[in-house]
Amino acid sequence: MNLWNDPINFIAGWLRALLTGWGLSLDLAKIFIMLVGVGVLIVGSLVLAIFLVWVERKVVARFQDRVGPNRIGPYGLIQPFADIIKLIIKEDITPTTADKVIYNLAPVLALASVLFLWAVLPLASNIYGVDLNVAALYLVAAGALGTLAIIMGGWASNNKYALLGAFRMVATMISYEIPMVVVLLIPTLLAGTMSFRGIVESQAGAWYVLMAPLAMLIFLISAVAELGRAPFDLNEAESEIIAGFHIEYTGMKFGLFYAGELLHAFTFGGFVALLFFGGYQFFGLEKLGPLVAVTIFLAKAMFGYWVIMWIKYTMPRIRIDHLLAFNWKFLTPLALILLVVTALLHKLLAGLPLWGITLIMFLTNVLIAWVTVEILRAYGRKQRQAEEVLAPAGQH
Amino acid sequence: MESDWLYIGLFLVVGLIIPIVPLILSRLVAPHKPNPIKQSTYECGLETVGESWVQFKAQYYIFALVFLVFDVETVFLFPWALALGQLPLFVVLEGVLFIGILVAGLVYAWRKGMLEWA
Amino acid sequence: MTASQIVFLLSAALIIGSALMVVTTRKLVHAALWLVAALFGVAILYGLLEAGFLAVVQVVVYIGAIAILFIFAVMLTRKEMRDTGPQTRRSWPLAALLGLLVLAGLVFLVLDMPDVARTAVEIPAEVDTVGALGQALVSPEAYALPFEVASVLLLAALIGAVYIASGQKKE
Amino acid sequence: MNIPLSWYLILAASLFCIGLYGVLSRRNAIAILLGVELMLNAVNINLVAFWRYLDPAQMGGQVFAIIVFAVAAAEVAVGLALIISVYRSRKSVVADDIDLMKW
Repeated sequence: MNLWNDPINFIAGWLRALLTGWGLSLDLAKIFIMLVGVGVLIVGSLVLAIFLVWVERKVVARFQDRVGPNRIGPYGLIQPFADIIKLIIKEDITPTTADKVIYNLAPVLALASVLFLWAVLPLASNIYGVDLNVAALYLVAAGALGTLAIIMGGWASNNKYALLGAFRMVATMISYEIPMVVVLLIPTLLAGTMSFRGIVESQAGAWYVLMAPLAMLIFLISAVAELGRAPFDLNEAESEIIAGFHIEYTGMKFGLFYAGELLHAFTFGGFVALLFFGGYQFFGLEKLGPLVAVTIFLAKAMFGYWVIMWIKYTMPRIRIDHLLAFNWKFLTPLALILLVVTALLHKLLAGLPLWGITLIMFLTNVLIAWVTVEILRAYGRKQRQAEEVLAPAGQH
Repeated sequence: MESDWLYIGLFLVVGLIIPIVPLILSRLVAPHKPNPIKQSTYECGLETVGESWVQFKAQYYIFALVFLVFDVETVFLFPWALALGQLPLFVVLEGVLFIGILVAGLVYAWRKGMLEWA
Repeated sequence: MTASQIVFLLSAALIIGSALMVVTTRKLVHAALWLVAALFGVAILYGLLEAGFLAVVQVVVYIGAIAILFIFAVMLTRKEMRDTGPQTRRSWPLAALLGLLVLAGLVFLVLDMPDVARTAVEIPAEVDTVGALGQALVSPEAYALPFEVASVLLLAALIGAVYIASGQKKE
Repeated sequence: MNIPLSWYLILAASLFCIGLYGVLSRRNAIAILLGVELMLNAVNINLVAFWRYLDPAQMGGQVFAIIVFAVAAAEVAVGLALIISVYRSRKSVVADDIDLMKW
C-alpha cells in the first residue's frame, strides 16, 4: 500500500491512524474519513463545473468561428470566476406570487441531483466513491430527482411560460428515460452486474461499443434529451416560451441550474465512456497508476462532453410532437429489439471465444441498423407519396 | 454493504448542503431592493395577461401514463438481466415474453393514436 | 443508541411528519411533494434494511414516475393555482377517530406478537441479495409466474388507463 | 443492525393509519389516491422488514414488495385516468360529487 498505487487507501489509513491517535473511536474515525472523501469528491466536481463553463464558452466560440473569452487570464481561464462573482453579487429577485420554499429548493435539488451521480462514478479501479451493486439503477434514480427539481421550479415560479417549459422538459425527460433504461440493461446483461466497476472491469477484453454500437448511440441520444440540450432544448425555446422553467430565476439560483446542466453533460459523457468505452481502461495504460487511469477516464468523459456540445451547436431544435414521436415510435421499439437480440445472443454464444462473440454481435447490430434504415426509408417514401396525392406539385 | 449505504447517505446530505452555500453567500453580498414591478412575473416584458395558471394539454398526461407503466416494467427487467448468466435458455425466453407483453401495450397505444400530438 | 437506530428514528420522523402533511395540507401540489418526502424516507429505510435494490426502485418508481403523474394530474384538474374551499369532509373527526382506533389495535397486535423485539441476523458478506432476487424472480420454481402476471397486469393498466384518459373521441 | 423488528412494524402501522385517515377525510379524489399510496408503502415496509428479520436467504419478501410496486403503478395509472375522465365530463374532482352510479 503506497501513495502511488493506492492513494485513497493510503490517505485513509494515514487519517485513521491520526484520528484514532487523537482518541476518536474507530467508527467515528471511519465516518469522518468518509465525510472527507465525500467533501473532496463534491468540491472537486464543482470545481470541474467551474472549469466546464470556460470549456463550454470556448468551444461554442470555436464552433461559431469566434475566439471566445480571452481577456481575463491566459486563454480567458479566469473568466468563469468573474462569471461566478457576477452571479453572486447580482440581486436575487423572487416573484411575489411564487411559492417561496419550493422556489428556493428547486435549483438546489437540480444541482444536487447531478452531484449525486459522482458518488458511483469509478474514476480508477481504486478511486471511486462507492462501488454500489445497484449503481445502474442509482443513475436512473438521481435522474428522477432532477426531473422533480424541474417541475418544482416551473410550478413554484407561478409563471405560465415557466410551467409550460417545465412540462415540455419533463415530458421529454421521462419519455427518453425509457430507451435510456433499456439500453442501460445491455451493459448490465453483458457484464452480469449493475456495479459500474464491474461493468468497466468486464470490458477489459473488448469495449461494449464493439458489441453494442447501436446501444451506445441510443444512450447518447437519450442522454442528450435527458440533459435538455439542443436539439432537445425546447424547455428553453427562447422564441416560444422565453427561457423555459427557469425564467424567474436570477443570480446564483440561475447559476445553480446552469452549473447543474454543464456538469450533467460532462457526467453523462463520463457515463458513455464508462458503459461503452471501457471507462478508465486504455489498452493496459491504466496499470501505470491510478492517476493515469483517472486522466484516461476524464479524457474520455471530456470527449463525450465534446460530442454532446458538437451535437448541441450543430442541430436545430426539434418540435415537441416530433420529439416525442421519435422517442416512442422509433427509439423505444428499437431499444427493446436490441435488448432481446443481445440477450439471446449473449446466451447462445456463451461458449465462443471473445472475438467471435464480439464479431457476431457487431454484425447483428449492423444488420439491425440496416433493416431499421430500410424501414424508415420505405416509410418516408410512403409519406411523401401521400403528401403528393394531397397536394399535387406546383400547389404549395 | 452497510457502509456503502452510509456513504450514499452522507453523500446525499453533503450534496444537498453544498449547493446552498453560494446561495447564502449571495444573500449576504447581493443588494436587495425589491419593488412591485421587479417582483411581478416576467412575460416578454409586457404586463402579465390573464391567469398564470393555464390549462395545458392532456396529451402530456397520456405520455406520463405510458411512461409510468414502461418505467415499472423496465425496472422488473434488471433482476432478469442480472440472473441471465446463471440460468438456462428458457428463462431468457421468459424475459423475452415479458418484453413482448410490454411491446403489445406500446402497439395498442400506437394503434389507438395515443402517441400522436393530437 | 447506535448509529443505525439514530438513522431509523430520523427517517421515521421524516416519514410520519411528511405523511401527516400529505393528509392535512390544503394545497394539493404540496401534498404530492410531501408524499415524495415520505416515500424518500421509506427508501432510506430500505437502505437500512439492506434491500438496496428496493431502495433505488422506490426512488425510480415512486418519485420518478408516480409522483410526477400525481403532479400532472393535479395540474390538469385545476383551474387556478390556489386550492379553494374546504379540503376535508365534514366527518373528518370520525375518520381521525377510526384511524386512531385502527392504530391502537395494530400496535396492540404487534406488541402481542411473540419474539417481536428480535434483531436482524447478519447477512453473510458473500451473499449477493440483488443476484438472488433476480434468480428468485425468474426461476420457475420460485416466482416466475407472478413476474409474468405482473407484466400482464401492467399491460391491462396501460390499456385501460390510456383508453379512459384519452376520452372517447367519437364525439 | 440492532433495531428491533417491532420498531418497523409500529412505524408501518402508523403510516397505514395516517393513509387511512387521508383516504377517509379528504374530499378531493386525487388526495384520496395519495392516501392509498401511503397505505401501500406501509405494507411494503412490513414486507421488507419481515424479509430481513425472518429469513434473508428467502427472497419472497422482496419479490412481494416488487409486485406491490407494480400494483401501485397500475392503481395510480387507472385511478388518475378515471379522475381525469370524470373531471372532463363533470368539471369536479370532489369524490362526493361523483355519484353517477348510485346503485
